[in-house]
Amino acid sequence: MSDFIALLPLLLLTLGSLALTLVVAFYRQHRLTLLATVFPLLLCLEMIPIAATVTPHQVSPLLIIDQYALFYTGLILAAALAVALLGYGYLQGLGDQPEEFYMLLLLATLGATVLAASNHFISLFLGLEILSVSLFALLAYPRHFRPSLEAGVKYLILSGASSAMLLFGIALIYAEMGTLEFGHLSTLLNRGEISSNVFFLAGLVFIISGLSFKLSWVPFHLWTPDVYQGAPAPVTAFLTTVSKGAVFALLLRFFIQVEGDNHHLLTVILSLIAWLSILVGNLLALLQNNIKRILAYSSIAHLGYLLVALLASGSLGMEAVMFYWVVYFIMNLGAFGVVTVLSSPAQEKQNLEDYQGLFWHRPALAGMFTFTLLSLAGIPLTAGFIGKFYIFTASVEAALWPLLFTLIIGSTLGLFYYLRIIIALYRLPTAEIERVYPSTLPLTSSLMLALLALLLVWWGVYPEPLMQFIQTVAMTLL
Amino acid sequence: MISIPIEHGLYLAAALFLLGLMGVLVRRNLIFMLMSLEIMLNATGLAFIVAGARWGEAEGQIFFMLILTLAAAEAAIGLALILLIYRHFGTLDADRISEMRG
Amino acid sequence: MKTVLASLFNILGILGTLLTLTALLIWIERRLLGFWQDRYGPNRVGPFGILQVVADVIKLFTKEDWIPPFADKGVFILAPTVVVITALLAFAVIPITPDIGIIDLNIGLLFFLAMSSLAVYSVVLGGWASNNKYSLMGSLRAAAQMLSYEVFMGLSLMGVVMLAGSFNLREIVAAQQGLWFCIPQFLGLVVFLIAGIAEAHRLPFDLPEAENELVAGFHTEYSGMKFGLFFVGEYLAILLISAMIVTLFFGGWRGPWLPPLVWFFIKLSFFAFFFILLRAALPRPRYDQLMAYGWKLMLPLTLLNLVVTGAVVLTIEGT
Amino acid sequence: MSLMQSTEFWPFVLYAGIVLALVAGILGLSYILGQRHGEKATGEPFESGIVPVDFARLRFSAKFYLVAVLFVIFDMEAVFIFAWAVAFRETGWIGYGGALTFIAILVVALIYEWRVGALDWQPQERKRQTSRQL
Amino acid sequence: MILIWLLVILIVGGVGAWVAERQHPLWSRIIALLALGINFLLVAALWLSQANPFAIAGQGAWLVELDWPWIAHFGIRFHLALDGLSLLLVLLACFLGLMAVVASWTEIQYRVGFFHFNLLWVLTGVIGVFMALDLFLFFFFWEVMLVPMYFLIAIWGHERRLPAAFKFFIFTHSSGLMLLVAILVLVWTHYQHTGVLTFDYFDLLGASLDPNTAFWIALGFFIAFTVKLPAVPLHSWLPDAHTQASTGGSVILAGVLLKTGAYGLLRFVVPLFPATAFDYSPVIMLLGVIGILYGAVLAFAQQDVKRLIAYSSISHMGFVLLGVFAWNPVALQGAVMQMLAHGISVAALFMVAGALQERLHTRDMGRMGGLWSKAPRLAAISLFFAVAALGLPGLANFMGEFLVLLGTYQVSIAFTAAAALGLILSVVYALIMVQKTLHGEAEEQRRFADFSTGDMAAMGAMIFILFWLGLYPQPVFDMAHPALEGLQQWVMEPPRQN
Repeated sequence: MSDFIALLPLLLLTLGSLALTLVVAFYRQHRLTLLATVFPLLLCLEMIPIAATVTPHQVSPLLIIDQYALFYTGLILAAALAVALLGYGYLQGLGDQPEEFYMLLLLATLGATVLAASNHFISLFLGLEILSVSLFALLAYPRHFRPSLEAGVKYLILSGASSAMLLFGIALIYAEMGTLEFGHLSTLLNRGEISSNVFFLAGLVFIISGLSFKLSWVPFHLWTPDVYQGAPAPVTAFLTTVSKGAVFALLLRFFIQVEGDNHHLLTVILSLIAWLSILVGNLLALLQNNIKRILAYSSIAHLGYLLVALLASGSLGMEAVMFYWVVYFIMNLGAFGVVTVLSSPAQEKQNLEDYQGLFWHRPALAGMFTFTLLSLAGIPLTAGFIGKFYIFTASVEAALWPLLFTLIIGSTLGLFYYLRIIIALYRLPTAEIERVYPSTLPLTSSLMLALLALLLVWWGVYPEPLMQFIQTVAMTLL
Repeated sequence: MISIPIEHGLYLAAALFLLGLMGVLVRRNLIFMLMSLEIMLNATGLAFIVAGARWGEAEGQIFFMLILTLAAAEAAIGLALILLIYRHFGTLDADRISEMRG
Repeated sequence: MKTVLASLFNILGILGTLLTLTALLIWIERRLLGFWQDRYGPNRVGPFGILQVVADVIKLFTKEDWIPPFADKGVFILAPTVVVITALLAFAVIPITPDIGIIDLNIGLLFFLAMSSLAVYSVVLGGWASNNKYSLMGSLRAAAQMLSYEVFMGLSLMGVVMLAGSFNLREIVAAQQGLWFCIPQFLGLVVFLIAGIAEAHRLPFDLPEAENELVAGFHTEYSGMKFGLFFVGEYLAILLISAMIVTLFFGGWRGPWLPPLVWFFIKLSFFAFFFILLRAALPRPRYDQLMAYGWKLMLPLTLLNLVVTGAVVLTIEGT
Repeated sequence: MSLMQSTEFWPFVLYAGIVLALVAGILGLSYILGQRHGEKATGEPFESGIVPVDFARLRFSAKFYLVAVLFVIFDMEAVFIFAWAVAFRETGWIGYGGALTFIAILVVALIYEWRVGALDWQPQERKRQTSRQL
Repeated sequence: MILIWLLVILIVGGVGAWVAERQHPLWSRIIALLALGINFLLVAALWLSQANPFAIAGQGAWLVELDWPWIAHFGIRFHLALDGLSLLLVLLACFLGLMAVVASWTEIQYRVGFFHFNLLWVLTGVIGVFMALDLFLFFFFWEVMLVPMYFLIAIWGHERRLPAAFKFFIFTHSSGLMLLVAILVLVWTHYQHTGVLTFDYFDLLGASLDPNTAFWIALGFFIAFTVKLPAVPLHSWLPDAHTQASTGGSVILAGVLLKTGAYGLLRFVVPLFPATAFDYSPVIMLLGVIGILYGAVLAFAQQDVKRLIAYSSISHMGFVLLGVFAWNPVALQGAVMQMLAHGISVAALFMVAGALQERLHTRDMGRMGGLWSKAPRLAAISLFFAVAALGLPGLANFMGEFLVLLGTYQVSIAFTAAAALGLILSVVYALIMVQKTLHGEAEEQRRFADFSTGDMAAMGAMIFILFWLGLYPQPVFDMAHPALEGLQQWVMEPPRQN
């Protein structure tokens, strides 16, 4: 019985996506579809506290429902909710069949939640692939537009290759260790005799490479800008938050279980990746003129920051990771949310010129965007600052000086391109811009953006409650 | 039954995997890239079968079935996408459909 | 323990019998059709025209071995062989009597399914390699039809597998000691029967080669013995499906008084004749009806069959 | 009644070899025995006597792709049911529940495809009546 | 509670000014004036409410304090307090804020509400910096200043405003990150020694650090503050930012923002790391002297009047650096006085420059000239502030520079001499400015408006203050004294005499 209680969010999400499928099959209507998407998501969010009463709970060897998993589940569900609400207006511009988008969205969310709760390679694989396969379709969803198709097929092939790498790594580890359970793996590792084995290490490297791809860490980042640019804006929002968040949650759990900080090779590789991601992400972002590409590179850099927090390990590192994820979700949903509400599938507003003088037309929207960008840059009064502060603190505690130094350089470089966007927002508008903005925003999108902005401020000024909460969650993981 | 050392199986899988990887990296035709992808996935499937055989557990085979499913799903979506791409771009050359630059 | 000699005898016997039966079946079909349609059928060559088939074979062998210059030669030659080879190989797992049978695979059923899946290639490759519009259309139709019906052909047999608890055809026959599976798995039988006809693209499901729209469908460009192989393959498929039905649903060789081999042949003949009767009696459906029939009726029925079978078995056995 | 418990593999290999040889023999024989012609229209594709237009590589309906994709997906699903079917006595009611869920999901997908029209092959399919207000 | 009100009034005022623009731009200006005025009066009242406002000594350094829990997880508290030093600087900030509003009255005609919003929020950050006693909170306000200031430059600045704003932001933010890391290392070292996780100023004052760590932490603090100050190698953002900002922006930037750097040095660098500070004080004082001379020489070479003033700022802030690291009562008083005097005079100079630019549409001194004939009031006031800037005895600037030199003399004669040379140079550039703008032939014969009464009132207030500080500085000394004394008690060893 407690199995069921623990699984409630996941089960309801599954049921919800089935129900949504039927709804779409019988009453094809956009607004109704949105409702049928939002309702199960809200319901699942409601279930999280109930599921939390039985944590930690291992459901079969595959899934573990603990506070950590529920934390990410909540985050993912909320992000999916935001994407659905933000995407509503965007999809109205699609012309035909916007409904399946929501089905795929729910499925991808389901995959992400499975990933967050998985404690076993099989559930890892299942979650990851439910997520990825849904994403392929989501990315190419506006199927009459060439950029989407290009993005979809690029992601499909590269993501497929990375999945194969991940799988090969798992196979190697399985061949060597004879188990697919993280927990069992760690007990085997604690005996200490196998960890230097070539197959095992190769497997580990393969796994890290595969996951790095999904997290678009350098040097596995090459797909990122193109896919971000070509994908429909709400999907980009989803990709950058939910997909990466879930994979990272999994990686962190895996890292803790195999006690990654004891594997020198692993930490060296990850440090190198973090170092490269921060620098390359920030440097390449400087060269872009396309907002989605800028945000793509910025997300590479931010994932690098998160990796620094992961490497800092310890309870503070874990807290920093979780806090930063919350902030990262809000910031990126906000940023891509703005892009989403201004765009339609036929006309993605993504060039810097499209945003020139936005402030003088839509001050609230531009203000919100500014705020989000400042948060991405880590300026005080925004939650992004607290997040960065957390990471700084964690890396000071762990004495990761070179990485810390890289963080500073990265943050400074980051300013250049965030400020470029902000400047564009406040420039005097060019004449033709006025007519290309949508006349009104859908209520759902406006409310969602306002909420995101509010959260950024609230947690930027008074983060204590969130910190307390995250601390209790992090305690259960370690 | 004849028993084959586990390493041989893994080496074979690794060779296949590399073959597929090279295909993905080198080929420029989307169909071939997709096929190379399937080769990679099947190579991992083989690796799982070998590994499962070593431990005498069904997990390897279960994983193989799951991988097959993934391969099928990926092929399904991949082919649909390729079809659309052919319709819109008139080519399957990966370099020529790559229009985004930055 | 059987001796090597017995095995050899088995192999050659089965192969020879199969080929003979195929030839016989062709003759029987023409005679039966003639009978039902109130005409004679072949009656000149040999007694009752029984040597007609031999004459046909000789004719086919001496026809021009034509490979169209516009065809993909390798594939063009390969395609007709596939259908014959897969059908013949599939027979290897069928237990004809307790003593006769080529191999006792514990995944016998899966092997059969695999072979019947491969048969699709024959049609697709043949049609594609011919480089002819009729051929291509026919082969596409055939592929779509066979694929559609293949989905639930496998599933329809899972009821049998659940009852027997094995993929091994001998064990399945053994499990039918008390009760032939045609009773508890009647639905499965019906579905499998229909799927089998579609797989063999026999009338009334011969849309891929529908003469009046597609000339001869995927084998429009084939002639001589390559056409002969397609032709033989079709009759082998009839025999194969009949044999599978007998094995899976009608207790294989089981039966009172008569020896197992005789029982097996009686049952086999019954179904072979049944297929011929179907050809004579039924009209050809429209293509969209055919596809809809498969996906919208047969597949749900199959799934229902599985669910019910599972529930019933678990309830009865009380596990 | 004794079961033939031969798990030996060689008879099958032999059988397969004979089958291959047989088929090759038939083709070879027909190649040797066959006649040769070289007339004017021998090298033309058969199109009921009409001179062919265009190549045979025509673009055909996407339905065919669709059915292939559906097949791939459903056939993979079938594999899982196969696995359950052979082991369903061991897994008992729990396994049954799992399979039931699996089949239910399958059915939902099927219903969806049905409603969406993926299973319809009528050439002039009447348009779906569902409203699609934007 | 008064401390939180100081912040809240500005924050709310800022939002109010932005919103009020919809009614009429005038409302924005009035709201900004009101908010700053109320703040100014509140602080002034606080000063006057002391038992003996002009003889404050002996009461303990801290006048008001506010200590709320904030982020308990990191031991961060919302800790504000005001001592004499802070009070003077807050007062200065509010006053110059008022001046900036006045200076923008006619100049800013574009997005007036948003301008005042940014103005008030910069001042919020500045005042917060002056009051914060929690290092995290300090950093928080330190960074809060940046964004609105950035907007002030980037939106309402002159022709090359974007690069200038960029440069400003990058310099200050990246140095700010070093500050953050330094703070964190300090806090963490303290945590490892004592097991107490706190960002509180007082707790950290006594932190025991090994010299090596202390050096690196101190360096982080030092760089952040000297960028703002600015000291010579890190000054290159300043001329651009000052030149390109609008008048109001320049007033805030030069008059107030630079003081936060000096304040940081005074409040944090030396007391937290006395040993390190004094080990390196000769080097730092050398930097100060270089700044004085370098600023003066470059000011001398400018054609652009605002650029000239900007370089003169570098020169003047060099005195502050010198005074702080001389670290004796006289020098410290001098530094404080120099901060106030420079704040007022440079603000006034920028206002004059702004007025000139508004009228002549150029900042090129080569194209000015003959102001005496055209706008006598403007010219007179320009002359006054130019003279004030060059340190005419009797005015505040002289008092500040003189005290700094006096204090430095006790430490190093060589530095004193060199700094005094800077004074002479300042005479040269100030007179050149006067010469080029006021005298000579007017290029255009078209007359233009002289200072209005409102302008004159503002200018008059500043003139008054400069006179007051120059002639009767005792109240300021009294005010600052306990605070400086309090700071000095943390210094273990006196600066080396050489």
